[in-house]
Amino acid sequence: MAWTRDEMAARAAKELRDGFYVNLGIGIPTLVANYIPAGMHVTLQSENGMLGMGPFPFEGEEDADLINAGKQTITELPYSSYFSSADSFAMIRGGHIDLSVLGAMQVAANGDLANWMIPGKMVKGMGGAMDLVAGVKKVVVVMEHCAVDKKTGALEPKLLKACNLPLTGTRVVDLVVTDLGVFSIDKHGHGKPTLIELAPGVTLEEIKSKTEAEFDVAESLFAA
Amino acid sequence: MAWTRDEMAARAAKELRDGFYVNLGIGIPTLVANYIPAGMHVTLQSENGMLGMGPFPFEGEEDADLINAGKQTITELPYSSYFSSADSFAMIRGGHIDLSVLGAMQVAANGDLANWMIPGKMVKGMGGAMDLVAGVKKVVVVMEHCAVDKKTGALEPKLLKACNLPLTGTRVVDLVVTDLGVFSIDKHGHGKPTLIELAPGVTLEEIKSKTEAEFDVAESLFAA
Amino acid sequence: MSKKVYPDAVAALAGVLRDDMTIMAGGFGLCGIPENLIAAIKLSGVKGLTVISNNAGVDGFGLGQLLETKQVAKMVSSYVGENKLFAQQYLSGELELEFNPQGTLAERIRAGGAGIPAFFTKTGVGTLVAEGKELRQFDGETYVMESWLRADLAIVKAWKGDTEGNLIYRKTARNFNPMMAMAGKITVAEVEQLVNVGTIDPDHVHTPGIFVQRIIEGSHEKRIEQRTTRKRD
Amino acid sequence: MSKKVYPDAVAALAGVLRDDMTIMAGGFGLCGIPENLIAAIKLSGVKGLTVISNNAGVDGFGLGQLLETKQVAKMVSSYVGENKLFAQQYLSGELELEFNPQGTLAERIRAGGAGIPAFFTKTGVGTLVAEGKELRQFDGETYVMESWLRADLAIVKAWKGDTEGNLIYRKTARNFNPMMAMAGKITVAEVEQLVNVGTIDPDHVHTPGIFVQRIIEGSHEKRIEQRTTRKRD
Repeated sequence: MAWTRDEMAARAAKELRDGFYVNLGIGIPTLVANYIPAGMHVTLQSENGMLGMGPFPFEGEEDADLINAGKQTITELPYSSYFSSADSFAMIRGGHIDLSVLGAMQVAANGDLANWMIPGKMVKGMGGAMDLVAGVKKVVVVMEHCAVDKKTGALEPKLLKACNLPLTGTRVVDLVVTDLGVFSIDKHGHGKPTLIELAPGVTLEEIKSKTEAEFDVAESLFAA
Repeated sequence: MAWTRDEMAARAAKELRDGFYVNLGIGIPTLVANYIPAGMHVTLQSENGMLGMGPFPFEGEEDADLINAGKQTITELPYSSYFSSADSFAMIRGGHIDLSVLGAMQVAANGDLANWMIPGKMVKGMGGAMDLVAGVKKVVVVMEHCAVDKKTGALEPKLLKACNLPLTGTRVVDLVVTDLGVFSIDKHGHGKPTLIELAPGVTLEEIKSKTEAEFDVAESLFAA
Repeated sequence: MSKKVYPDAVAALAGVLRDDMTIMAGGFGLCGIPENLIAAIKLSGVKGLTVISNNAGVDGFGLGQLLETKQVAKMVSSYVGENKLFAQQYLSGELELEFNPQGTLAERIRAGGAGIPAFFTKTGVGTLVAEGKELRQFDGETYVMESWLRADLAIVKAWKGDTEGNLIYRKTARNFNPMMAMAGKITVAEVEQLVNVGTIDPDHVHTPGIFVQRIIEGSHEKRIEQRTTRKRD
Repeated sequence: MSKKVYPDAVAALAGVLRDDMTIMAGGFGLCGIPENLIAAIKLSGVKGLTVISNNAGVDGFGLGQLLETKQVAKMVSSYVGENKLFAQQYLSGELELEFNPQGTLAERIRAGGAGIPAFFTKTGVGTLVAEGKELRQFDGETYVMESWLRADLAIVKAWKGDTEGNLIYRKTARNFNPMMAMAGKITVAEVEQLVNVGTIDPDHVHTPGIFVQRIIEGSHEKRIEQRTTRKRD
């Protein structure tokens, strides 16, 4: 049985470590905040200029001056700090953020990432995604394993030999969490991705059939 | 009769305009602050990270955390602000300071300035001088017209055809105030400096004999 | 009254606006945008503007208002997803668009204010963003050269400002405002509270007054784009 | 107690110091220098240091102490005029020296923290500082390319800091400290007052805690270099 969105977020949350500074993208990545283990201290960065992002406000307590990068109203924490966009991206570009979790349209075997543009469609812009993948120490992608063609209903693999959409970054992804399993990426080398986990009930055959990229399978999976 | 240090400072102060942001160097330039006309609002910048520099503190009220670029204890004003060295020089380099007044060892006819290094002597460093002359909108040099050779007592002109000391900046000086007179510099062009004022009692012959650079004489001086 | 203080947005922009000029406008989404100054630009009817702003407002609010009146010829932004009119004008060729990664945009603006004509960044290497730009290796990694951005006019929004133009921002409404204040030939600030000098602690100033040539106090709608809340337990 | 808080300077530098490392030290003159951490480096006996600091202290105080013990192999500074021992060691060839214009030094350090390997500046063009460096024209003016500076360790001094490493500086004691905090692989901060989280207003934080790995509270002599005063009327 494939993982739900929440289960995918929970799996991504296993990459967190005590003391980490983390940037979470919009969508499933945002859910990762719900799975920070009790007792673990993780500080969330919002690239519009905040460290120490708190939960959504109680109704009636929204503050127009306090939003996250998804433009949602949020709250502050006792250890929060605010800064300008230049300082925020100095932090990101300078390699001070430990982990970024974000969504993707496509990931290639070498860690290339496409998540901002579909040619021919109206383009909304890359926002901070290119800066995040270029600057953050570790990049985790959380995405559905396949896209569904809206016309034909056909499944289109998203973990590819090479991306065919315009890139957000080259050789930037370290780990891919999908609803079917988890792949580690050899972004600095020439090795294939390695399937290191399977969602419960998902077979190797199923995931192979739904993946365009060639990949190795971790020994631990054979043992299981 | 040649101008005193205070008279030189007072002459430099005539370059101030209401609303100016100004950086004053160490020595005679510091005295310029004493000649800001009453009713004129001038904000002094200190490149170690302050706008709105106030006068020296009263005895017993010195604050070790509040110094100017000459490391002297100073005070703040109601409209002061503090910032980092990076922000301070962003301000300077970015062309936001209207006027800088500083001392010099040598100035050349084209506006080249040497004021930081005598080869063979112990070198103290350029501090912020190179940034100031490169970034500030208008640069006024205040200096003795000649140096005195300590061994021979001979007078050595400081306004030269070309500097022979290592430069602080090329084509950066707009105006030179000495104890003998005032020269405007055509730093963006190929014209000679123009003598625009003479200290009282100083003759054209005297200033010519003490100046290596060729210079024009403003018509207003003939009229006088 | 200080010479920097103007009675309202229209007065503060008098003599500054002209067709085809480049304007930087602070804010992220609708957070920290100079509402009054945008309204005054709309009122002025000035046309052919190049607007540098992280976003383009929403339909009918923020910079969206200047799209309605077709005053904008070109936007330099990182994300314009919340604006249907924008899409329409862009697809019909009425509006030019230059996308910058958000961090590159922020740094280009800072560079403009700081006198740095170009710098190198890893962001965008190997993507459309780097096409036609100089690439260079440093310590074995590839970087792309990006140039500064400056503007004829910067309009920014702060929480408090004093009569000398010292500004402090509130929470995430700071965003692009401090850099834009540095990068405008003329910078006009609007604040929620205009205070006397001596009110703001000099250690708390975010934008020193040197960067602000004109300042007004205004009232602000401060519309919320995505009102997200949680339930009380 | 937060994991960032250490009992004293010696403890905070344990496991961090090694011979021949590069250390950035905050401060301008004797203003805003990390007195306790400098003393702990002296105590450690670590040698062959490259020290990046605007100044070199004075004889017997500040970084001057590390010159006495000959622990410094190279200084990167903009001005070292107040230190006789420095002159002696430099002229005898014991000490290497790299002068940077103060603004270039500050910007190189910021670039190191901000992931910018190189940038262009007008400062120093046509002088010794630009020799051997790449020159380039932008908009008809000549600029020189300068590279980033980073350090194995940055030691900084703030006024207040909380247990998460959020720092605020006081008056002109801010100077080089914020950029150095960004540019150190490890940054250790010493503060006059260590406070609990929630004490510092998030809008007033100068250095966000992400840049500070270790923090101590210390007492500070805060020696004044040039005591200048005026008479009461």
